[in-house]
Amino acid sequence: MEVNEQVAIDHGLTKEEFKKINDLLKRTPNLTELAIFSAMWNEHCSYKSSRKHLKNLHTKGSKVIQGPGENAGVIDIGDEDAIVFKIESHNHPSFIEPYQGAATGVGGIMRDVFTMGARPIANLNSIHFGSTQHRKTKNLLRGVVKGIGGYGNCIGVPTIAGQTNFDESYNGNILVNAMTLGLVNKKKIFYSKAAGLNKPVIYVGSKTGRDGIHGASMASAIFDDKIEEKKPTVQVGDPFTEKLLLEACLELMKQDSIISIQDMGAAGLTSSSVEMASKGKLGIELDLSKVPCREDKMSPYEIMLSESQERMLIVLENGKEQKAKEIFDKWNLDFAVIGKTTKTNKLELIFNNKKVAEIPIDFLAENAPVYDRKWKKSKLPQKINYPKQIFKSLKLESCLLKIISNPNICEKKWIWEQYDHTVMGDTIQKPGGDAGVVRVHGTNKAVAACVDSSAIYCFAHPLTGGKQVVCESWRNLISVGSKPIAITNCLNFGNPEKEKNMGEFVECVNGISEAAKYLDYPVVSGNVSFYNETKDKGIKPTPSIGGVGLLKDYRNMLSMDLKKEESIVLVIGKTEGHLDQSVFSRTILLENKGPPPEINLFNEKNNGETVLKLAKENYILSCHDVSVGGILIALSKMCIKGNKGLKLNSNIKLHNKFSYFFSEDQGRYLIEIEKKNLEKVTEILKQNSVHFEELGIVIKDKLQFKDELNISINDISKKYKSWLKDYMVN
Amino acid sequence: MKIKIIVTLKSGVLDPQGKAIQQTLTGMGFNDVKEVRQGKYFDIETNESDEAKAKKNVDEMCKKLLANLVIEDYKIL
Amino acid sequence: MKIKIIVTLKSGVLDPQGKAIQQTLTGMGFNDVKEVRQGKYFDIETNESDEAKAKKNVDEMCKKLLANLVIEDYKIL
Amino acid sequence: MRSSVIIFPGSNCDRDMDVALKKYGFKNHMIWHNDITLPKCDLVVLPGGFSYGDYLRCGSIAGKSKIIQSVIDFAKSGGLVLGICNGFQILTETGLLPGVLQQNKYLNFICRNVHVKVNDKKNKYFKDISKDILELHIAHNEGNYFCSEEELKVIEDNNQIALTYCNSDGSNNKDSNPNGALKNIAGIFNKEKNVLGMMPHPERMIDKYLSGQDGSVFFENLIRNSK
Ligand SMILES: Nc1ncnc2c1ncn2[C@@H]1O[C@H](COP(=O)(O)OP(=O)(O)O)[C@@H](O)[C@H]1O
Ligand SMILES: [Mg+2]
Repeated sequence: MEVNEQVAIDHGLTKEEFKKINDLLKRTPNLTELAIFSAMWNEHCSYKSSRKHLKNLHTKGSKVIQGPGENAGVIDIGDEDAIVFKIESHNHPSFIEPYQGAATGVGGIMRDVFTMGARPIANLNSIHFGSTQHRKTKNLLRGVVKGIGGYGNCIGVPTIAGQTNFDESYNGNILVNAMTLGLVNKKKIFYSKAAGLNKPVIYVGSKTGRDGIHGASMASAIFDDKIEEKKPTVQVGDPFTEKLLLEACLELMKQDSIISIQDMGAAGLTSSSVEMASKGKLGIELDLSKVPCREDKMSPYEIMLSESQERMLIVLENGKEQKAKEIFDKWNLDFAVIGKTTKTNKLELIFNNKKVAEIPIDFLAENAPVYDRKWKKSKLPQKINYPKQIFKSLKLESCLLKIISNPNICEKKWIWEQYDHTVMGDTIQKPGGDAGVVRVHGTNKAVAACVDSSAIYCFAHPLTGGKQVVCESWRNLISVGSKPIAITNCLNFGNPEKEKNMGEFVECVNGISEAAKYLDYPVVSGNVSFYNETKDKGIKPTPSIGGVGLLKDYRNMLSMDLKKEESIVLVIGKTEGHLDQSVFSRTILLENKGPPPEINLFNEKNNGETVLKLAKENYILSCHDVSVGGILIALSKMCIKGNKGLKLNSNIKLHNKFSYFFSEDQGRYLIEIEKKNLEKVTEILKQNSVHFEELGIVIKDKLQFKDELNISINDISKKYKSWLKDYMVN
Repeated sequence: MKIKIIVTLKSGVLDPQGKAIQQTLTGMGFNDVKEVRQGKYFDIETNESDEAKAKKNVDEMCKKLLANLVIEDYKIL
Repeated sequence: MKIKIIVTLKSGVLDPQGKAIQQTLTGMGFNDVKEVRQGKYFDIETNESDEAKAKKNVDEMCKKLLANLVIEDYKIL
Repeated sequence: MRSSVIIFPGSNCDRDMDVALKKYGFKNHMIWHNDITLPKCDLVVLPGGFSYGDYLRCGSIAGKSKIIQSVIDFAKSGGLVLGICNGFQILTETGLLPGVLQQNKYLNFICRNVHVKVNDKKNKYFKDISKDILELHIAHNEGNYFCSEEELKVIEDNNQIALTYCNSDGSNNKDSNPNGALKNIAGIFNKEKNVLGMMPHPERMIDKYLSGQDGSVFFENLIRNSK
């Protein structure tokens, strides 16, 4: 096939990019070379629209061992231990084939983590679907959950937390973000940077098939009516093989023979080989005839672009091939020496003894285009003035029941019961709490993790929204008694070529960065997913933040279930009554305008750190952050989980009971403390200038407030627990 | 009447089960086995007595539910 | 040569998946569907070129691995 | 007391089982599926997981692995063989235990705590156990026990039903059956009661920070009885 401008465009390149390739090479590329350029210059691999702004992210901190730029980020958790973690999107494939798309998403992120020498110890997921009324939603949800479970359960890594959201902006474009945490010895971390000349390049894992050819470009393509034609590019996951690959890689890593290792993710052999060479400032020569193929007559083009799963590329020390091969033989996996590192600084491909491609590595990596796309700043919307009379006809009880059974608030047990969350025998906080917690095997330490997003806030005001997600993640970690250490982020946005979408991206990133910096909660890894758009309709800006925190002693973990009758519940942080963008406003007042709640980073940090201080002194019986839905929802969840009730103080200072109970002001926590400790706790709070109020006292089985609310926890619980199950079963 | 359907993975789509079965068979001494591909089989009992109509219905069921045309093909026997 | 096999659940053995599919089909408006039973299908590619021999081999594979005779029957097509 | 845990490709509760056995005093060895002989031991455990990815039928391919003949011989000679979850599935596939484990009735993987009732104490696994009802954890997609009517009669006549799913008060009914298992069966013995297969994972409940502690009750009793 003759390569011309049209062929380049069909490969997702622009005219200008094609011209640049010709100029760089000083010739027209052949088809294989063009395909390699298209894969490497694709948004997914090159970050061409985002790179400029990602540089602004706050990525430094005393606990950071490895920030963005590697397969995953690495943080220090004391002793010899480090946690490797990252989140990644698999949105487009999951929309096309929910089971396989989600499954391979989980598989991919786990490979990113064990590539670095870490054994995965926990999985999380953030999933967003269209309106619950939309005809596709149920099947997509069912398929995605089965896919996530199918892969993670089979490998034997517990899925300990996650987040599920519904919003009509995802009707044509669901989000599936998968996150993995791995545990590694600090001194035994593996990187992707190749080093040394004439080192053997090894291919291990599954055979290469024609799966997912052009998957990377699909990940960056807008869906259109031709979506059906793009279907055959979906890959099939094989968790069984991945489990073998995991064990084999970890076994090989115990020997000192790996120089560098890289999983084959998007753009398969192309991006893995180019990245290794580029980081090592080396060349790489591959003989594609040696690549283990599943199908007959695969061409160099197909071999280079295949996205078959469960494969790795390794640069080994000379002379270690035989020993390495023995390990992969034992695990019944393919092993082939397919090339070597060279000093040419070029990617050179041989096939049937002929050179089929020759491209300087720089052209693919450093010279990849970077765009400074135009973007539009968002104005902070005007606050809504709610006329007093609209609250008149409302009853607390019916508002509470309506909100607690809202799809975005109700219990997600139907989902997480399908995930094995206890395998590996170290899960001490299961899904359903503020964050999942797993022990560091064989030690007293534990790691907490959560994943959050708040597209509603980000849509209303991206800068505030960006800050808010980071703060929410920080609060969730504090609520289980862990000290937040670092985050990973998955930035799901629409089409960056549109100024509005690009603006949302830029401002969310700035918001994330500002909060991360203030809280000393750096970003160590992440992923960008643009073009989440179908037929011109884009998603709400949805950065998902994955947070990781540390508990020095797992026995000090906090949970949200109320523990003891007669104890006292305090709300930490000030309730201003901000209703705009709250679930209450949107579902009860049917108002979706206005600014998101403000973020005060000083209070956020101070409140959080003070809660941790109280926890350290063992004053806290239970703890929960106040998030969407407001105080009354947060309280209800604590009651339901602990199977206890609460009598709210009748003298709470209220401007308006609805705005007090349902506003979504930030930086707040509910803590349960023993009556006898009230004085000491109060003192600590005052010393630290933390605003707090006494909310009420724990009672048997009812939620009571004056004569306005008197409802059994059982009734609230039924509403909370039944919505999703009923929706999925019927 | 009964209609039988076979749903198979498209050629080229990875079949992890088939691969594992083939390896096991070889391990058990069935050395002649070159490849195994696994698919699904459905027996559909319908009240529709007109065969042509029944098959047309089943064809629609395959398209809408029984097969995932992204990765599978189907055949009505 | 290629040998095709169908493995089905013995009648009387509950088939929850089949039942769920039947319910879904009914829910989708396919009202004529009385029962759905799901089974497995295998395509075995063997180097044995003698059909009788190949089938004999496959028969043994079914007995030893491909079907669980406690609940399943098989048929070599 | 010496135990052996067999590792199949795709096993994933092998480490958890190793930790639990050691915690309660077993000297445990991990055995690779390709080995042909078992070391001398008192208990062989087939752990949970997804041996061979659960491909074809759960446990079917592991049932053909090299080590299995030794496990069968060991069982036939009266040795204790315990299969948890996928291990249970393997035991039925090898014929050491009757019946099969089909897909859960509601077709979803289930991970949660359940209660099970100990139905027979005249055996080495449950003799003198301090509780009749245990709270244990299940995590499986194929735990729906099934066998023919004739077989069920034999099983019942021999008191081979080891554990049944129940409510916290011990009553068995449909609501306490998480997966549709025949007669709420959560675990069964072979005729001689030296082979036990069960869906619940006691090894995930061995300290109070985990899902519960009734796994400890199980293991403490097991080591006492195997002495
Ligand atoms: N997709 C999912 N996977 C695993 N756990 C989930 C998923 N969705 C929700 N959860 C769990 O449900 C719980 C409630 O989530 P969320 O409503 O975001 O809590 P909150 O706002 O109270 O912190 C969390 O503990 C979370 O781990
Ligand atoms: Mg929370």
